Amino acid sequence: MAIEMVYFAWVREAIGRDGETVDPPDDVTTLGALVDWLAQRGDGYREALGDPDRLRGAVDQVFAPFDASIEGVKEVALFPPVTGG
Amino acid sequence: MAIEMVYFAWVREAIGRDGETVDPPDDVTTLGALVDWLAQRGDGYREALGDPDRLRGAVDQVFAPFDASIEGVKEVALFPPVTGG
Amino acid sequence: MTIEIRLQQEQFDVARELALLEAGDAGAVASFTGIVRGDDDVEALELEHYPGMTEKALTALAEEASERWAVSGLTIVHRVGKLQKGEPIVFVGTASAHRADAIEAMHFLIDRLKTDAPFWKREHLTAGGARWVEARQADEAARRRWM
Amino acid sequence: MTIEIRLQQEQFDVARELALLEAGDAGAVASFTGIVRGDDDVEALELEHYPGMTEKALTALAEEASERWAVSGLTIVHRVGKLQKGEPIVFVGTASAHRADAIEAMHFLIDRLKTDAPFWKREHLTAGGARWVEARQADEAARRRWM
Repeated sequence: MAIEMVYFAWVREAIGRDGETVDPPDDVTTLGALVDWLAQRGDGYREALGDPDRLRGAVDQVFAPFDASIEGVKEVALFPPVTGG
Repeated sequence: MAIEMVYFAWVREAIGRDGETVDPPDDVTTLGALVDWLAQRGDGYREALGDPDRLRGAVDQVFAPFDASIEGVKEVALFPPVTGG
Repeated sequence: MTIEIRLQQEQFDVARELALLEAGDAGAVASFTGIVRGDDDVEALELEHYPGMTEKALTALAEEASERWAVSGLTIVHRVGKLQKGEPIVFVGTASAHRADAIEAMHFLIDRLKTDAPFWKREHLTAGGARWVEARQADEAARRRWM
Repeated sequence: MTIEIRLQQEQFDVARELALLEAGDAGAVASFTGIVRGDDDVEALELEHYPGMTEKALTALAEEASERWAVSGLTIVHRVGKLQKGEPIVFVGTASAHRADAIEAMHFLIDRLKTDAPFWKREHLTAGGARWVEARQADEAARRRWM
């Protein structure tokens, strides 16, 4: 199942791109599992995604915890805690 | 001891003037006693001052309860509960 | 710390009041504007006040707010005299480095102004005549929140 | 009930936003304006956001506020892109027949906007380079007040 990934702030900078299409294996069914799977891709990914405490996510443009299901979703975003306002 | 009285809103309207100088007897030592003494002056005063629940006061331009002393004060104001803002 | 307190008959300019508060490098500016409302039978509002005491009472509230919250600017503008429906009647603005201080100080000021400043409203009726506005129990309850 | 939500790079006009809220015969208008601050070593601020999600997140907050408080108007304007120190960055305004509803809905919106809308701030330094602003524990604590 193809998922559109989007990255923001220093997550985007560490990975070196603002998004990509990924196709995780079938046993990757939650946001947290997706993060772990992506973190294995190499240095930039590990730096961006290695510390879940500093990481937040959204599934189909709604904030989601790491145990949220990603089955059937189209877009997943990863980013630092927000700092707007 | 002469006291400058000032009246506002419907207290002023009922009494028919916005202020006056009064000289209460020596045993009138509190704001409440002053109100009672003034209320005996006639119809307009009784209408304005007869119901303490609807009346508020200030002594020398500071809100004051009816048991506040008026000994040595210069200005006493009587008015309805405030409705600004 | 800048405290600005004004009583005036003429309309005030909210944008100008806010610009003054924003100019202080505060980070957070909160404001409240009260606007003349009234039932359909009301044509205009008249504000009576206690000259001499009013500014003192407002200054005392502003000083209490500046002791309770970390604010760098406080503005209170209150109109007096005859006002038409839809016109602004009161403006309270605060500036602070912290948004909670700005918002709470503003909330305190408008709540306490309702119960602790000598203003009286009279409604002029479309059918002629006028009536004094009654004080509201809810305002007294709001006041107690800050005790 | 009017909800106005905008993301924009250009400066906004607080007076215009307030005038729109005041025009609704609401009686009470509350507002918050956030202004770009920064330590002496900061030259400018840059706001990144999540196009597509940001307006949805702000709309969800506005709808929650309109369910919890009796408001007749809600406005949120948030700037994105590069901003200079002293410039306004965010405006939240509310209109209501009741001042407590206007003030609390405004306070809720700015608190929740800080934690529940996808914006990220980067500080451009006078000495060159830039750093991402860290999220504040105090913002998370402020969020819990509304749970």
